[in-house]
Amino acid sequence: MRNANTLLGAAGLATFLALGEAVPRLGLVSADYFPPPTRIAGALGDELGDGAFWSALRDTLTGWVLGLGIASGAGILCGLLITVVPFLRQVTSSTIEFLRPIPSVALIPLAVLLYGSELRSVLLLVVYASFWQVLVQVLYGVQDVDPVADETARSYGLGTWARVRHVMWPTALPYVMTGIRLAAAVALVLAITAELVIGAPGLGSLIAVAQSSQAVPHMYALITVTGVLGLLINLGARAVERRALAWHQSVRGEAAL
Amino acid sequence: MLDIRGLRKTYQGSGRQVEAVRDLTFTVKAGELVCLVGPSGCGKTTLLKCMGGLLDPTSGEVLLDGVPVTGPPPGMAIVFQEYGRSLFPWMRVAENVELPLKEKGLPKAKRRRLVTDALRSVGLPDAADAYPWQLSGGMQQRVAIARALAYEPQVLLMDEPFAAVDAQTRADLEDLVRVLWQERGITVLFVTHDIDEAVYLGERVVVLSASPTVVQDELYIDLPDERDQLHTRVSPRFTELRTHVYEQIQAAKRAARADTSTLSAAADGDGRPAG
Amino acid sequence: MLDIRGLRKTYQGSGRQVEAVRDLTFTVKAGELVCLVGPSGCGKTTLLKCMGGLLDPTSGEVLLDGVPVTGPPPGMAIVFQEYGRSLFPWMRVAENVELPLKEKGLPKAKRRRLVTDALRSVGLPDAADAYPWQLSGGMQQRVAIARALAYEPQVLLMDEPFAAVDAQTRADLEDLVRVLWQERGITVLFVTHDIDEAVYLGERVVVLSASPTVVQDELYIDLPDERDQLHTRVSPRFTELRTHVYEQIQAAKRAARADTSTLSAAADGDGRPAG
Amino acid sequence: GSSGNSGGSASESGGTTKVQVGVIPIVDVAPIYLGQKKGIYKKYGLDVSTTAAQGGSAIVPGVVSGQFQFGFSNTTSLMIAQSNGVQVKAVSNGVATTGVDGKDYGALVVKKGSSLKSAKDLEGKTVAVNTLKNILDTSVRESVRKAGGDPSKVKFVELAFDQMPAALEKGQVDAAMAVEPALTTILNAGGVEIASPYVDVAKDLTVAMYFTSQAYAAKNPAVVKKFQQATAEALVYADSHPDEVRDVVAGYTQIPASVLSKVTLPKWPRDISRSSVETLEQLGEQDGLFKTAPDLDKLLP
Amino acid sequence: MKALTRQVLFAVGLPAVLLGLWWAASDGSTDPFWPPLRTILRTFPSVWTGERLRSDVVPSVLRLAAGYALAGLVGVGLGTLIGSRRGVRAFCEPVLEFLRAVPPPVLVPVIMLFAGIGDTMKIVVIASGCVWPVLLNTVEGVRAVDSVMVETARSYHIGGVGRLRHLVLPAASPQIVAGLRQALSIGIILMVISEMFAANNGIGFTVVQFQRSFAIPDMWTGILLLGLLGFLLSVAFHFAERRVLGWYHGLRASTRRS
Ligand SMILES: Nc1ncnc2c1ncn2[C@@H]1O[C@H](COP(=O)(O)OP(=O)(O)OP(=O)(O)O)[C@@H](O)[C@H]1O
Ligand SMILES: Nc1ncnc2c1ncn2[C@@H]1O[C@H](COP(=O)(O)OP(=O)(O)OP(=O)(O)O)[C@@H](O)[C@H]1O
Ligand SMILES: [Mg+2]
Ligand SMILES: [Mg+2]
Repeated sequence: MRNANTLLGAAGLATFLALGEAVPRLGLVSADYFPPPTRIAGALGDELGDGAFWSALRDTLTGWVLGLGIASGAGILCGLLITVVPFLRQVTSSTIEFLRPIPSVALIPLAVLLYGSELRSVLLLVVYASFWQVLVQVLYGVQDVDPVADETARSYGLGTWARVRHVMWPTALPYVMTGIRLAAAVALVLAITAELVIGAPGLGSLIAVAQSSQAVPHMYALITVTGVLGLLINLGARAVERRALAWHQSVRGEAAL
Repeated sequence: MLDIRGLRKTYQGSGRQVEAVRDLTFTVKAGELVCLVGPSGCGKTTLLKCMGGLLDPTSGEVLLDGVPVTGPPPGMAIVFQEYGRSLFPWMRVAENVELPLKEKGLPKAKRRRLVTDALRSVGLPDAADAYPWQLSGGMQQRVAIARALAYEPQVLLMDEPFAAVDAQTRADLEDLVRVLWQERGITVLFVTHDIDEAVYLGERVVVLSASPTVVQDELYIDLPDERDQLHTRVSPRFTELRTHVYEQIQAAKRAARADTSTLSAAADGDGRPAG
Repeated sequence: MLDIRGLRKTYQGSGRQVEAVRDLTFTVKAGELVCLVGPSGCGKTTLLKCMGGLLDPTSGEVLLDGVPVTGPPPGMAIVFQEYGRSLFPWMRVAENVELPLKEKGLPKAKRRRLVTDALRSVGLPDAADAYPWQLSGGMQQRVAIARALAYEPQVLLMDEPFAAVDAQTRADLEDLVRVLWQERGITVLFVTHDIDEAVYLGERVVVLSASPTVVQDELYIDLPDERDQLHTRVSPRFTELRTHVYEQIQAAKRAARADTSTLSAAADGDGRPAG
Repeated sequence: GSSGNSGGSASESGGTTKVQVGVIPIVDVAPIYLGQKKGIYKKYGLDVSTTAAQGGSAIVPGVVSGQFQFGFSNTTSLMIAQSNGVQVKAVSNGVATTGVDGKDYGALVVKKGSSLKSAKDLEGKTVAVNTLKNILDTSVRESVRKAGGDPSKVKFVELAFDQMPAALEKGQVDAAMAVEPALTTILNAGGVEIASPYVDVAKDLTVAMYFTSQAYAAKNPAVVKKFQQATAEALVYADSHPDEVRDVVAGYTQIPASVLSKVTLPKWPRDISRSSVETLEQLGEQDGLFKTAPDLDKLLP
Repeated sequence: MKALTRQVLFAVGLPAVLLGLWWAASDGSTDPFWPPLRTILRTFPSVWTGERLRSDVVPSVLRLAAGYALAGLVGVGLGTLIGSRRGVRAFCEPVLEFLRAVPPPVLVPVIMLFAGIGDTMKIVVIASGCVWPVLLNTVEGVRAVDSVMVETARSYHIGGVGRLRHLVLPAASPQIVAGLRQALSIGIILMVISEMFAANNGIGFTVVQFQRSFAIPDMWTGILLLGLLGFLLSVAFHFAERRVLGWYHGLRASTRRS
């Protein structure tokens, strides 16, 4: 069954590539601005042979991993804390709603002022953007606790911490998984955007160079790399999910069919 | 031990206001086994939740050993009517049973013994590693019972705990409850719809009226303490008592029925769905 | 009408493999009312789901009017054992009952009449505007029954449909089912744990063995067609029949019990939780 | 990051001072890279390292907060910054127009076969520039004015240089003010130059400059002096060694070789042309770019 | 009435404290990039006058609304399809995950190739970012519909549209709403990003313009305005959610302590 899924996924990607090949070949857009995958592949080959590319990839991934880790940890922690202490929830909700839509791109000058074009600038933007994703999912997830399950826990004298651990957390987990998957992509997006604009080392700054150099296939090759990164991240998230949510309706239904 | 005084509960919300319980006053003494019967929707579950500190009464109070109950008191276990939803789907059966013991801080070896014993005593020695949703309805209900038993509570509140098991298992579980009650001296409040069960199990049966609920009748069950399925149920006194309870429930329903449209009318043939 | 032939169902997944049903073969004729009894966890729900086309059997087949059932056949209604979860919490009671009728394409006026009648016939004329989660367990179960009745099925599968209602309501609902069955000539398969109920309701009682399940016994109920709660239940033939069924179930369990640890042992005092 | 920050990551070790320069990875900053490569900065005791950012919005705050000691920015941006109270100080020339009409490194172009023949025809048309209210639209307006048109009738839209070729070809904009290498890409595709706006502003227009923060300049006059001298030498060297420039550009950009060999290189004169800056200031004032008039005496070295 | 005052107090309490802190911390600041809050607030009314509201705020909000609505439709529609068919999910997921990881700023030029440089492009950019939380949450919500309910619907022949309308969407709605909530703020962010390209009006455009021209206090007012906009939209969202998910909040609160 897993094999069938992999095959289907590969077929999906193949269709996508074929579409990408057809659009410029049919003359819908000029191949100069929208190179077909075959040409992108050539540029990608160039990049893969370049040491600068690999060190950029490492820089981007460092920013991504750190940023996502901090954001997820903080998001989950704050989310649980806010729901466990109702007072906090009431007090913070307006502030959260105010801060959330402030675009991280608008914070770029701020980040540069504080940390220049170092990793910490990137981290600031990454964490700021992906933190909200996790937080909101946690808040909605905890709200989803079945009242009967919660009552059961309370009647057996489970304390606050135990209820968080054994009731709230498992209920919220599917939401959290979605939140982390969202945050993972957002973190990648922001890491690359920050590098692109600020010039911190990483894939983003390579993209910026390719853009300003009119090296269109190289630019697309680098974009492809970010896409592939996203793909791999999702594969990882799915694997974790299959383990962590084996009991859940969404995963359970599939095993039985 | 458990004092219910002038308990009243009105549900509000989503445009509906229901006076579920109007005025309940009764007492359960320490070490007593009281059965609660009453028409469907009369407020038995509501009452149990108020006693368990899970629901705040609109007025009146519940006292445990003279102290008002404001939250779930320690040493009390509840078997919920919605057994399926009260088991955590993310934990295996054994983990579900073990969780409250862990929270109680029992050592691992003891926990394990309690879990195994409890599962065995409800006839599920092999289900320990299954997830609750892999079990049949009756098995799930028995897991919920096992969890309560393993907890070794002083007070045990059970809300129609045997509704989903077969007759034989039910009889066995009834005997199990009586044995545990006698041996451990725990206090048991047992909600059931089965009148025979109420009479067979209880030292006392409290009959509730239809909603808005008051106590319709209280009945002391003067059967011998040593009961068994074969002989007790055919004794003349048993039959008398069950007839009495049955009549009381009918009286309770009749009172309510006077002003609403009726169920028996349907059965008589004029209220059924057109077809 | 309904032919179950060599039905076998093995559940697999999450590291557990359970042979729920080993080999079931029996027939339900058109217009028959068959009651199904069997130990908890023996596979009654599984069987019902296979008949309703909701679950694919591992082997064997279910034929409806000679045609293999592959998906839910039209004109069949199921009352689920997990009544609470089978009601949609986002719909009010009346909407829950009405939904299948809407999907059937009935005109609005007729739908409304069917809904009102069905709710009245289960004794819930006032609950139409409530959400299911605002109702007590027994009331929820009756809503699920009302939904099935309003649907006007040819075949009605009921999985312990009266488990959560009080004795009086239960008696009324039993009579309701018999009246509907007689008037509409529908086919009814009724799962219950209450042996009296099985004998009182059924034309035939099928007793299943403990898991892995086969048919332990089939019993034709030769009570008069006109039954009533007062007289039928005290007739000597009724007592004979119920004793027979009871013995069969015990036999079924005994067979299973021989190789696993036992429930009655617990009741005897040596298998209960240590404490 | 307060403006009192003097050192940043600049540190002296064994006679050489480390300085960070914020640049944009385009042809214009080739002298810095060339100076690095040729050891010109080393000679003056400077250890220069560069950080490529996308534009002034990241470089100016970086310089002001002391993350960079020096930065590269166009002249108008610096004047705007100064007029808004951002304490910047130009230290050296950055890049200048070639001064040759029709052969500059930035030009106003239209697509192949366009009916627009001169800047005057732009009235009522849409012109792409990479940033609005900055040096490019100011220059284009001057071209329109010089060609006898009404600059207020021209519509401007913001578009990054790398998107100009596609937008022109698809007809999303009527003309574009493009610089190298986008300019060569457009010309390769058959585009036509209709004006050289930089040249129209001034034959020796100083388009961009290197700058530092006034705080840094006040605290480290010696370092600034060394940077000025070294950069001047690097500019002169670059101006006279176009082939080496192309080589070094190939290293820090990804401009395809076919394009790179054709790009028009800018001029890198040693000194800032104050008169051109003044012209630019007047034009900017006309266009309402400044809150208060910039103080050129304070800005220029 | 009292409850309302309480709510208002809670809503403004923390922001007031934070603003107070900001005010105090920034009051003596001479750093051009960190202007005192006093200056920012004084600038605010002069920047966001009636004229600017009309020429920048309204177009931005309209584009946001259009993009958000598009994302909602596509996200829920596609999500339902993907969530209910395992094959479709396996087929689409790699491509979607690929696209999801591409940063909007580099995606915009590609979108421009197809959608031009006008409002269509901006709406597509906004939608292309908002769609992910909606899509992912819908997929997960649809996958998690309770099995007993699914069986109920099947046995009563509630299929096709009826099944979607009466079972799948309501059952997934708590999670879909969570996604829509996320999308709202992402939408505002993308509104800004989309206006960084080929724009000549809009809040995002204006903020970036301020930033580039070093009108720093004006830029800060823009950031405040964005926060304010997000807050207002989220209040509106809150009321809409209370209506749509009335049953859900009632159910979840039904057995909590009153
Ligand atoms: N969450 C709720 N919101 C509103 N009304 C409720 C709620 N829970 C219960 N009720 C109402 O309160 C009344 C009593 O309900 P309760 O569950 O206590 O009855 P019960 O005696 O346990 O019935 P049953 O035997 O059917 O389980 C019913 O009329 C029910 O509709
Ligand atoms: N989804 C499932 N996955 C794995 N095993 C299952 C699943 N559903 C049921 N089983 C197993 O199949 C067997 C029969 O279950 P079923 O629900 O059919 O019993 P039942 O006769 O309805 O019992 P009860 O009277 O207790 O409801 C049980 O042993 C149960 O553990
Ligand atoms: Mg109840
Ligand atoms: Mg069952």
